[in-house]
Amino acid sequence: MPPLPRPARVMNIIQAVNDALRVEMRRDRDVVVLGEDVGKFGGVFRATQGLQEEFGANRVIDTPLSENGIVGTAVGMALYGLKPVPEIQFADFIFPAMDQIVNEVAKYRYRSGGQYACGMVIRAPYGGGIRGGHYHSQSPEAYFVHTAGLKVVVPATPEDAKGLLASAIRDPDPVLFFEPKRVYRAAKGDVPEGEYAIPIGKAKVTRAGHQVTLIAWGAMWHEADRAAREAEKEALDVEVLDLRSLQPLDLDAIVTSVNKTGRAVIVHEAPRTCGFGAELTALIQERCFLSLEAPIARVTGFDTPFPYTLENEYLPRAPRILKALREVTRY
Amino acid sequence: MPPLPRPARVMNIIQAVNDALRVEMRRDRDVVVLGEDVGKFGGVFRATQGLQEEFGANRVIDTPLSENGIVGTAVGMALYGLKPVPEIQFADFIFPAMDQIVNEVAKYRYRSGGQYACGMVIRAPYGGGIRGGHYHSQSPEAYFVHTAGLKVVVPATPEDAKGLLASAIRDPDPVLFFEPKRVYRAAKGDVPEGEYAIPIGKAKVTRAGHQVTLIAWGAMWHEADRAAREAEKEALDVEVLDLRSLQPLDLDAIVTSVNKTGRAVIVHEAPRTCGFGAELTALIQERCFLSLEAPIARVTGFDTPFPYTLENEYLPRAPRILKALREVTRY
Amino acid sequence: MRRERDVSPVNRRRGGDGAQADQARGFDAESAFPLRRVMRDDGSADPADVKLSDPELVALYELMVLNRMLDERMIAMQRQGRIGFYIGSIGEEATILGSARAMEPQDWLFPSYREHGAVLMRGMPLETFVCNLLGNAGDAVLGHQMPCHEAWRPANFASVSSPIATQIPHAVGAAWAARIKGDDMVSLAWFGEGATSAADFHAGLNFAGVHKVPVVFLCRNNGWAISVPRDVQTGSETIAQKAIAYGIAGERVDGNDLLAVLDATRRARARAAAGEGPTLVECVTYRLEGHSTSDDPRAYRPAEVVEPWRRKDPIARMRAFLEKRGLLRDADDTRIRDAAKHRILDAIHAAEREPPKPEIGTMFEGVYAEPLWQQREQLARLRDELGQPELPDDDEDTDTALP
Amino acid sequence: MRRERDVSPVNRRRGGDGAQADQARGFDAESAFPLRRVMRDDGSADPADVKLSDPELVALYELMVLNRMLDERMIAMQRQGRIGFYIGSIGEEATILGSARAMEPQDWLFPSYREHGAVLMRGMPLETFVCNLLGNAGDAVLGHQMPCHEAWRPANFASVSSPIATQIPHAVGAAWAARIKGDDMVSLAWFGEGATSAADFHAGLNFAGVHKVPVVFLCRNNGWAISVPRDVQTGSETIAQKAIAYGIAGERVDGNDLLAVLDATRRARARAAAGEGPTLVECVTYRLEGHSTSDDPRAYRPAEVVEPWRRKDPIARMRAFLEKRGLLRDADDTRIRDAAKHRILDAIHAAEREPPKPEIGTMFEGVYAEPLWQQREQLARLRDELGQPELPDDDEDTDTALP
Ligand SMILES: Cc1ncc(C[n+]2csc(CCOP(=O)(O)OP(=O)(O)O)c2C)c(N)n1
Ligand SMILES: Cc1ncc(C[n+]2csc(CCOP(=O)(O)OP(=O)(O)O)c2C)c(N)n1
Ligand SMILES: [Mg+2]
Ligand SMILES: [Mg+2]
Repeated sequence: MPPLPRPARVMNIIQAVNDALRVEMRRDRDVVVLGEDVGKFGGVFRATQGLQEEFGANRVIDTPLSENGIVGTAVGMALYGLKPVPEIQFADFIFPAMDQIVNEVAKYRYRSGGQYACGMVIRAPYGGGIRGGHYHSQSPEAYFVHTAGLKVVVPATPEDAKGLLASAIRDPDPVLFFEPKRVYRAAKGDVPEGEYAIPIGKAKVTRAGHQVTLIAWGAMWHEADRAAREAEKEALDVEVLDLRSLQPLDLDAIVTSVNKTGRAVIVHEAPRTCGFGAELTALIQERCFLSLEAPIARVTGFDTPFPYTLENEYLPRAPRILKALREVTRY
Repeated sequence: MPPLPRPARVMNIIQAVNDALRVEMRRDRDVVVLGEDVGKFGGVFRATQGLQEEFGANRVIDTPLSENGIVGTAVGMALYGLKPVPEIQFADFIFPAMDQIVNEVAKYRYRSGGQYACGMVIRAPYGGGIRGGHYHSQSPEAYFVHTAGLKVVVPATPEDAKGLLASAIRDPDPVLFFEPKRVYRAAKGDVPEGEYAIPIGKAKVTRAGHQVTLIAWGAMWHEADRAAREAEKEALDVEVLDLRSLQPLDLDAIVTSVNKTGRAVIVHEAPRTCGFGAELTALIQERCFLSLEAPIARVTGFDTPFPYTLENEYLPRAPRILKALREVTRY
Repeated sequence: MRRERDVSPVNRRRGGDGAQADQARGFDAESAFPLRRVMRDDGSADPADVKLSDPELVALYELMVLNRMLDERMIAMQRQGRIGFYIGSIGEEATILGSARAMEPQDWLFPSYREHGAVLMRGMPLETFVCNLLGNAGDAVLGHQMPCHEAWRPANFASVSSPIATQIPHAVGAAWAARIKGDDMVSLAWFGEGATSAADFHAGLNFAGVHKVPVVFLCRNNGWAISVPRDVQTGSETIAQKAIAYGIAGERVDGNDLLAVLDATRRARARAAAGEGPTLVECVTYRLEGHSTSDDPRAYRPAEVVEPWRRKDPIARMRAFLEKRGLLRDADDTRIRDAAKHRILDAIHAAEREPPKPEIGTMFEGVYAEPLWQQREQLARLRDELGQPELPDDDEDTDTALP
Repeated sequence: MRRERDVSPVNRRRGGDGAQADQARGFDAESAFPLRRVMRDDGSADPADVKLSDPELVALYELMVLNRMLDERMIAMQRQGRIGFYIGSIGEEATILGSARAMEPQDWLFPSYREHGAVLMRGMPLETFVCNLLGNAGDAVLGHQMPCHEAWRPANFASVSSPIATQIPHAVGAAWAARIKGDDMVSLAWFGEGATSAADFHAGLNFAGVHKVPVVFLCRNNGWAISVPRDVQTGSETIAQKAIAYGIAGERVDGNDLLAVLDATRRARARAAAGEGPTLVECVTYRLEGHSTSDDPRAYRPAEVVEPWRRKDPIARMRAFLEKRGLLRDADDTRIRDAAKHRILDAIHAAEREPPKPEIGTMFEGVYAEPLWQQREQLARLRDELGQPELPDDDEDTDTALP
């Protein structure tokens, strides 16, 4: 990767999210943040820390405990011309807001024939790995990818967290922004200072290879990367894609890679059945049918709620990914 | 099909649903029905007509306008030992109950280590074709198939509506029972009288063929059937599967058929991206990779909300299915 | 301002018991939220209570008549199969128009699905409204929604949604946004008494109560939620008293008294604008007809219970009021009705001249600001498919009408 | 039964204004829902108000002590890394144990996540509870849930869920089911004041109000929802007054007064059992510690605001009460604390002897009554995979603690 064109600072993902919010709020007075505990406390993960001090309680709002209220209120704000960034404390708690998201946020522009727009960024920490059991570990991205009208973005690194969140805030459409809390603090890296945006909808080839394409996003990208590094020791040459955005989807990048490798393994934490891996599989076999030399494999969470004690067994970690890589290449 | 073993009566789907509810309520005093307008009125589609007269307002309950209240109350009833059959007036209005369904109904047995069971049947008319626009036409089955802990059943015919609903009511697990309202009255057929149950989890080969497997469920099975009949005129020999149950899924039936035909077309009304067709495609290419002679095709609703005026253009009707059948067989 | 006891059967006390007395000592719904009226049943009113000019009063009456005649005509058109569906406001015109009239032009209005009179009052062309009913090429929402699901940005009239109560937090958010931006704007949300059971009612009023958001919550308590009567909807004696749960102001008015509704909404707007927070205004009115054209109320509601309410018709009351003030004579009324009829017929004719279907590409418009590759691909393929000879239309397969 | 003004800072009136006076004439929260107490601050009480026998009173005190010491020990264990998480009830013992004590054995209890004292009172072995904290092979919920998310069927104690307020309609449904079956059963739902903002609170109380379901809604108003103070949660002066929105009974009691809580809950249970419908009981108490072991309240709550509440400690009050009645001397208290300590230590030791992880197959148990092919296949493959040499554990990758 070429050197970054501007001063950068080492940040973790929480700091990068915080920085993106701060920079975008300075840039655009219409950006407001709302949610449970986001104000004075700065969020239970501290992602909004210091924002209320800087921007006031008018723009960084502590709400009552009601996710439908948070998103429903954000709709009204968006219609009137603000750019709300509601936080759902954990992605697991997004479901009380499901009606507002599926039936209102996603459809408002469409149903008004384009008279109104409903741009907002719904941020939520998602995924397992912090010993949170099934109410602090869910990965609900597929529900939202299935809902036309929404964009779904999932960064894996601090730089992407900042750049993609900034773009999401500037985007005219509603964006679900899922933050991989498992690596909230563990993933560290250089992040450009000041205004910085990365276009939504471009996957990143984080490792070039020619034998098999390994597709992941969010926290699982780290496992995928780890598995690819292990695979190298076995002389297995893996190309790794970090999708970064599930909707819009960078299908070209996927098709290009799979047409080259002829094999694909997809990793996600969410339960397998009807997860986003299913859609990717369907698209790949539609577009790369004649290139495919093995069935596309999915390494995913199981079709169970997310367990507490056995979470390391549940998560599709590197060893399971590695096994799938071997199977797919030996097919 | 062999002649039915018992006296049968011609019914449409609404009558079959009504009959199943009545028979099961007679059979088991613990079965109760609750929902908006289900009591005195008998439901806006009249599916619960006459039940309050027969079983009283104690067992056929008109509730306030709150889907989370309906499902949440049903959870308590189920825990205590009743078998509630909540009605959601339209599947489009299930989202206010999403948290109760995803986080409570689906997880209650699991999270209590099996100490409690939460069996219930959530009935909802679903799908387009009645000029209902995007709030009276949605097909949300994929959201629920993605949620471990739930079963999802979708009948296409009156006989199945009765037999499967009876089984759903007797099932120990929570079942989402989506009724194809487009053919609520149009689909007519012989339905056995009295107690009658069809096991959940068995697909039905409604037409044998050897060139291509056509998979559908609910209202779209009727379009699939129509397309298959049209295809016959073109000497295209189509095997049609009515899935009837999406979870549990009769994967054996699918694999057997596709291994024979080498080709598959899947039809559903829901938007394509992350619809259940994606999962079916993923499973088929996993299990039938070496038999496949063409990419699996999906003929589905578009990635938009369900439109009002252009609903006939939106729905994956027979002509679109036929085109896909031709393409897949000529691949 | 008179206060009378509400004797509506649907708002009757649901049985007294010891617990109730114990419950809220000192709280009595009737005295806390008396039913406010301006016009007596016979249309007489204390002149001091009338705060509109004579031409304004007549103009409101004209709108009431237009609204009623539009509903009647559209119900007939639906029966003739010329439109697919209709949902109107027969009996609730005073509630809808009185409250709409109290708001300022810069205010935002969040409708449920019966407030067509309000959007017309604020300038939506009647022809455009009829195009929405037809879902044709002239429809401002591109045929995307069912009839009666209009949106009209020029009047700050939000988009009608079928899911009940969702507009309530939207109204809160918009008003909050205006306050953040420093704009003098109050928003108003309309909803039925059935909507008060929904999650979004609770969230909206609670958020607004905590943050003193400048919003007016206007409940059309029309006695019914489809087949469910008011007393099966909630155990509270009045809807207004639900304000207490949120620490906000509440009022209860005769919803068939346009002047009382106007006054109450003006008071509520003034409170909101003054930073005193939201008000829940309960307008006690009645749904005289079926829920919508898909409904047949005979299945759950005997005609007798409706009868007393027919005698309280808000348009008759307004007419009597104007007559008593010498503002309306029989001839005027005939003229007003004729004018309304012609406006409606003209609008229908103009609307029916538009192509019956929007262009196929509109189906993919507005899902996102710019279509993604999925929408582009799917549209391209659909255009291709439609170029092919179609199988005969199979509409005969389906006979289920929308309820 | 004394009534005193609530002077808690979090329940203070949020500014008076004209609108408020206009709002609910005749309604005054303080007089409608006076704060009921039995014990004075110094522990003295009118003997006529004490409705338990001496041994019962002492037993309740013993439980309070056990509950407190358990919480303290478990918070320490979490700091030592021996359990992953803990959420307790320090300061709220009177509310939880007083209300639990008012219910009958056949009643069903629907906890939020602080009512561990209640399930222990009803017979869950302490060792089994500790196994839940460890998520080990002895955990009655198979390690499926986080610590403090117990369920205990033998005591009709429902399963703790993290999502706020979901248990409220469950309590309604269970009580309704009992009535349908003709059983004499009243259910009770516990929840915090933050939960009153949630959709399921609204639905549960409304359904119960319409159908007079025999249920007790017990709100632990502990002043905080994580970092959000009571007056940012809702604009109403009291939680009890929310009962008015549903036409149900409401009561407000000093939640640090075990006898007052017990009395109020008994009255509520009696009302419910008599067919008079549900009651919303607000117990005014205080969360003396962080929200959970993941929380650090210093980030949002100065120590000073907690101080006055430390002086109202419910255990100290109960102790003073017992001392005044001659039921407790210093030596007794020492004995009680020693006994509690040993019970806790024994339970920990016993629990820690269980295998630290449930068998791998348990991960797929209870998703359905019988596993589907997906669970069977996935388990088989996992067993196969685990047979393979594992890569080194990568837990060092992740350092995010649960808030
Ligand atoms: C969330 C949701 N649930 C159910 C429905 C079906 N439905 C449409 S209108 C209606 C009754 C609404 O009653 P009310 O709020 O009193 O309004 P009214 O029709 O009387 O004006 C119902 C149940 C819906 N539209 N949305
Ligand atoms: C639906 C939902 N949203 C958010 C959360 C995160 N959360 C956990 S506890 C809590 C505060 C609850 O406050 P309260 O109801 O007063 O109960 P307390 O903790 O004070 O006993 C929040 C916001 C959650 N668990 N569920
Ligand atoms: Mg109504
Ligand atoms: Mg609290």
